[in-house]
Amino acid sequence: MIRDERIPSEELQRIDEQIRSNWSTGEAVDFEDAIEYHESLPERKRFADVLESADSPLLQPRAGVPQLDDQVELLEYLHSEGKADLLPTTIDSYTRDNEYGKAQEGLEKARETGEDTLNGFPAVNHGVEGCRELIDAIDAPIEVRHGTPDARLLAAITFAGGFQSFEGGPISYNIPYTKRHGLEETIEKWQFVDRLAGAYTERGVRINREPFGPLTGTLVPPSIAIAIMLVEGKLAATQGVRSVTLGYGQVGNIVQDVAALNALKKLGNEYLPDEVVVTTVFHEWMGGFPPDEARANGVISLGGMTASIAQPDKVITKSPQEFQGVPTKEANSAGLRTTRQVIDMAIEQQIDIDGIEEEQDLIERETRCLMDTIFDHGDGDVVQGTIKAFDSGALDVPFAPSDSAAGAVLPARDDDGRVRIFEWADLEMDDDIKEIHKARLTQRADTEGRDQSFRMVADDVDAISDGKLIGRPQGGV
Amino acid sequence: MIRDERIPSEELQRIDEQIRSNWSTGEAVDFEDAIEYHESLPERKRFADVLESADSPLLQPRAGVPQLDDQVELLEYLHSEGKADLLPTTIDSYTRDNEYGKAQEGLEKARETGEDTLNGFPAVNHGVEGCRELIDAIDAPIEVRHGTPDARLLAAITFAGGFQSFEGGPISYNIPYTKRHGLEETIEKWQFVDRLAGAYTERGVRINREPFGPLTGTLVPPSIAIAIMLVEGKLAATQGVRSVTLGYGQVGNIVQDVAALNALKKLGNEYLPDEVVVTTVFHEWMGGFPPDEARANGVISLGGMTASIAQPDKVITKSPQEFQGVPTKEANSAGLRTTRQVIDMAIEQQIDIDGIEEEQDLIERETRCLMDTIFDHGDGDVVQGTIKAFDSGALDVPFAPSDSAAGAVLPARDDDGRVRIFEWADLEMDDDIKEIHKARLTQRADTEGRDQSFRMVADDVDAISDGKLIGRPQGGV
Amino acid sequence: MSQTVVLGVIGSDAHVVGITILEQAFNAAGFDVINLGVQTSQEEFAEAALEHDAEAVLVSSLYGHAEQDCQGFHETLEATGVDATTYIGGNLAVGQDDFEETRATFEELGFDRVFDSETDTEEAVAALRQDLQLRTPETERPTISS
Amino acid sequence: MSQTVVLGVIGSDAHVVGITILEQAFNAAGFDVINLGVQTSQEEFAEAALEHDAEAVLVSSLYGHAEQDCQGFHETLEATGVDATTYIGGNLAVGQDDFEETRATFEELGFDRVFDSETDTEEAVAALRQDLQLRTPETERPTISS
Ligand code: B12
Ligand code: B12
Repeated sequence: MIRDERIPSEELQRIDEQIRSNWSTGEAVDFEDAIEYHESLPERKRFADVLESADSPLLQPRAGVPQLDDQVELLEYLHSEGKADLLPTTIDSYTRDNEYGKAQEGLEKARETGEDTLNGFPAVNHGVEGCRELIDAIDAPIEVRHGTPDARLLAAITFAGGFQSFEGGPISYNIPYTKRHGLEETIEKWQFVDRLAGAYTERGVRINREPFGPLTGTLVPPSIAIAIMLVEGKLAATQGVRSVTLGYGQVGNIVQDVAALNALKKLGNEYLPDEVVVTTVFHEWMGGFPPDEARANGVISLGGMTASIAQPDKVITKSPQEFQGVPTKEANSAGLRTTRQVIDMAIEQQIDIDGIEEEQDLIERETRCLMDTIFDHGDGDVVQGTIKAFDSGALDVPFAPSDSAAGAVLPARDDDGRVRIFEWADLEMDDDIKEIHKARLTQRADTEGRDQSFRMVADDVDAISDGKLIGRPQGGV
Repeated sequence: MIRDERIPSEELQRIDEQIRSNWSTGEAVDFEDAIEYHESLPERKRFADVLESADSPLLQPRAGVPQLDDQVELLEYLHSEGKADLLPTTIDSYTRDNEYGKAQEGLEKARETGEDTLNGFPAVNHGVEGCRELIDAIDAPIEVRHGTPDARLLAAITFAGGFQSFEGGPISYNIPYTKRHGLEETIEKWQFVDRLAGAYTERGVRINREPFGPLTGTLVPPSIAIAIMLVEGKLAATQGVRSVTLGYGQVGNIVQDVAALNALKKLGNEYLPDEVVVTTVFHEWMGGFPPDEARANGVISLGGMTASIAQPDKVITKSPQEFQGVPTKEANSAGLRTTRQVIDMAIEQQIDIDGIEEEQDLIERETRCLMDTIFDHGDGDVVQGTIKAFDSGALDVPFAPSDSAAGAVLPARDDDGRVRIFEWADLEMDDDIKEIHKARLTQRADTEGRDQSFRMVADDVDAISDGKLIGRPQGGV
Repeated sequence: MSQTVVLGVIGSDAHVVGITILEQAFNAAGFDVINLGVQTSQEEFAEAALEHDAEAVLVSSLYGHAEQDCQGFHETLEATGVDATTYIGGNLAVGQDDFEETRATFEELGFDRVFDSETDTEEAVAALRQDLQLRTPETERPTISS
Repeated sequence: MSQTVVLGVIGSDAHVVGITILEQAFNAAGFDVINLGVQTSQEEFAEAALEHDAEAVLVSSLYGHAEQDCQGFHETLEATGVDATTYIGGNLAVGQDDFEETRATFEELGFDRVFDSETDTEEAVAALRQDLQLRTPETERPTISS
């Protein structure tokens, strides 16, 4: 039975060898050589150090194209023109599915035709050498961003390739990203990823790990996201990770977002072991964007504004072309610069908004309920607890496509635009908290003169792309 | 000696006839016919009614091109694509200088070449008929926006042409806009404009008047702007105007901007007679913009954010091309939609920021000092008081190009980014208030480890276009 | 008189929110909806359509690989013996493409209608009603427009 | 050894902030600055340059009418007997124009240098120093860069 325990080093080696044989490029991975390579990197390319020592939020976009040269060019552009502090390398979908053969086809087709036949950078196919070329070429830290349930080979190759930060986790890259992978399976696979990061860490190369906070990106109640971040942070810590960046996706209500980021930071430090350096990342709105770049800029700016108040350690920016498709490098840079301007104009201002403590307190209480139920479900073991709590529905994520989550909990905004829970299903929560949510949602229903229903949820899902925060009924009923 | 007294109707007629003879199109103005035309306009084209009955901030861009057809097309575009609630017609610079002959040349050249040889719409040259064609064509209220020290003929023609709102005033369209016009002269000329608006008002056609709040657009301390708004509002009221929209230009510090808009509304209602309906307009940042559309969108969004909290009756939007030159219609619409998205996402949220009351209180006290000195200078007469207070420097505007203002007062931002007064010159102010400013600026100087100097002012002037709010010293000193 | 539609997200795409909304809209409009969820293969679409005797098969794709994922889709349906109206919708191209080109591509692949991601659900419902020659039942109208 | 520059905003343009900053920068750099302010006519520029025996005449324009306002400017200077280095800067075209075209237009009108509105004041100071063949006086450097 899988538990929250550190993988013994022989086991680590056994798995490592096994997974490296999954694709030809696995062979080139050599741990000692990798350590040496990392040690050769200048300070400004060390992800954890750069992130942890920053004194205002660092900005990072999302970006990945199939070919190495193009990826170098793209990241250079985002660095120089977009003034990104931290860079990404987003991995293609075939690699996420461990379909390295298909990724290879795509890559070759890309090389022949010059077209972007993959939606990201197939790092496994580029191999250790390819990754290092990228790391060498770019004068800033780079993170691997993907969405891969089984990211073991990707981790082995990219860590050896010089990347010092790796997004994802067993829940956050399972529940929102895949239908059929069991939680037990993804936890086991991510224990390896974390253990490998821990092995580097032990040797002084602190690989930063970043659980994916936004989950389904769509009206996720803060406490659910935070609980999952705490679980993934704990799992990583167990395997020896010492630099953890907990994530949270903007819901659009400033008070709730600031409160959530505060709670994330506080609970992160509380639930994770002392030897872990906890940082936070704020994702600009991850749900449906307006089909209009001008309005998208407004959404992005509201994110910047929120970041300037909450001051997370990092902000993942969106581009004004989010609605349409993968952004051009110009649009991607524009999203960075718009965010930067808002943050830089607002960050020196003292902006203390009423009600943040109260909302934070609510979020903390909710999160503790969820953490308690997880521990209870697992008799103190967080791995078993997570699996069982998802199984019973005591832990759940709205709009989860995965068979591993009930996906039965439904969120809706209250009259102030804060995300509350409309349908609890089996989610574990103290009754008095449920009453608070109910009262808030009743208030909204009264304002709108309609019943709470799935229609309200659907309206809220569309609201921001339609230009509002709250999905009020349009015209008459 | 000119005083704050209503122009008698015979005098009104005499001036009216005289100024109408200044240019051929003046002849076509017929008051009774004009009243009839206004009465024929549908409710949705009545500026004052639309503005005063709105339940959230209405958006209005700036826009004017020389030819009538082009202006119709431009405004239709801003209405349909930009979703502007209120529309503008910005007048060209020759008309502002009363150079109708040069404007005619420019207009004819525009008609021949198709190029925009004027920087606005020469309404006097288009005459009453031309104006009415515009009013007929556009399904929303339209305001005349200009910057004309002597706007009498422009008012006579545009009022008769169906416009129901007219920007400007004797101080706000003098001090920032011209070097040599005396205040006594512009006050006299604007008394006529207001009196004419009052004549329409008496007949049930409420012409909305909007003093230009941003003044020089550059770090204007709120109390100076508000005092001038109150003076112009009072002068208009004396002449019979009953719909007054007091303006204020964003300084970029949210607390100070919200406080200023609150103070403007409160003092407007207090200082202006009860029979006047007072509304407020917030101008998005009027100083130097970043030379980058993406960053400009951030500046615009911060304005939208502020508007969503302060909830003025109207917002004048900027375009992302502000730095570069007169914006394309697409960019102008983009500025509107970005603003709209931010306001609509934020306006339903309860955002109460600490310190607004305190800042508002300070602004009110400062404004009262200035108003008191104006009344004192004029022995109770606000016209004489204004002239003499500007003369003595007791009233002043930073960066004023006009010979009528000392332009000796210098603003600088404090450590929180609020605009304070660094050089008072002869500006009238209670000592305890001066002490507050001084303490705040000393705090900033300490933070930066440098003395207060003009260099600090210059850095603040450039700060927003350089991407920050406060002009901190760059690198080492 | 109620008609069955099969709905799902094709390929390895996991964007579930769109079909969740679509399911609710088609349900509210009186259709029987078989929602296969995300990451559905061509064969799963074909089998479900056959099993439930579906009038229509609605394919969703958001992640940019729709074209690859739909190669041979109509051949698969045919081979399974399914003859249904087929729609595809969502975000069908990688990057910033022109939608008219995209539409042509997918019509060529055999889809009866192609929808972009600005599609209002009512639009899709109305189109399907028309294609299946159904009239809006009086009683349902308020549910849909409310 | 200090040199005189005449500075002003031409035509009926009232944008004063730029020249206020420029005045301060040229002052700090050791020039004698005669600031004529806004809305200055060609004749006023010429007369001031003559009167103060100016080495340079710096024209600013922001409001988009620079081209019209500067027609015959150099003829006016010449007629008054002024032979100075002339610069123009600011926002020189109406609308969203290409700056290289704008530069050409104003060089043709006779200006020695043309600056866009992104110009850093130090740049203009350095250029004038070069054109007047002055060297940066050691003692002033910290003032300028601080
Ligand atoms: C939320 C979101 C996510 C969430 C999804 C959570 C989940 N499981 O559902 C997360 C964060 C996990 C995610 C992941 C990814 N995403 Co995503 N995501 C979005 C986002 C922001 C919103 C999608 C959404 O929910 N919209 C709201 C719903 C209601 O609208 P909708 O999905 O468009 O559906 C409506 C219409 O399209 C239409 N419709 C849809 N299908 C059909 C079918 C028919 C027949 C009809 C008639 C109509 C119809 O009706 C629906 C209801 O109104 C979009 C961008 C956007 N649109 O703003 C990107 C977007 C779709 N994602 C994108 C990408 C690339 C990815 C990733 C590959 C990238 C990554 N870096 O991880 C992964 C893919 C993972 C996977 N295996 O699928 C790209 C797709 C690019 C392209 N097509 O060119 C987009 C456009 C973002 C971007 N600009 O890059 N994503
Ligand atoms: C503030 C402002 C105003 C204020 C001016 C107050 C005042 N009296 O100074 C007010 C609101 C009154 C105003 C009025 C108008 N404005 Co105005 N204004 C601006 C704004 C926002 C900032 C200008 C500024 O102060 N910048 C800060 C200073 C420090 O920078 P600067 O002026 O660019 O100067 C620097 C450089 O250009 C350079 N430089 C300038 N001159 C020279 C000369 C030399 C020799 C050198 C080397 C360098 C140099 O160095 C300077 C110092 O760093 C600009 C847009 C922008 N830039 O963001 C529009 C802008 C200049 N205005 C514009 C217009 C059209 C007008 C009006 C005609 C419109 C109206 N609707 O009322 C009127 C004109 C009135 C008149 N008679 O002049 C347009 C010009 C369009 C064009 N050129 O195509 C602009 C670009 C706005 C726009 N996008 O439409 N404006």
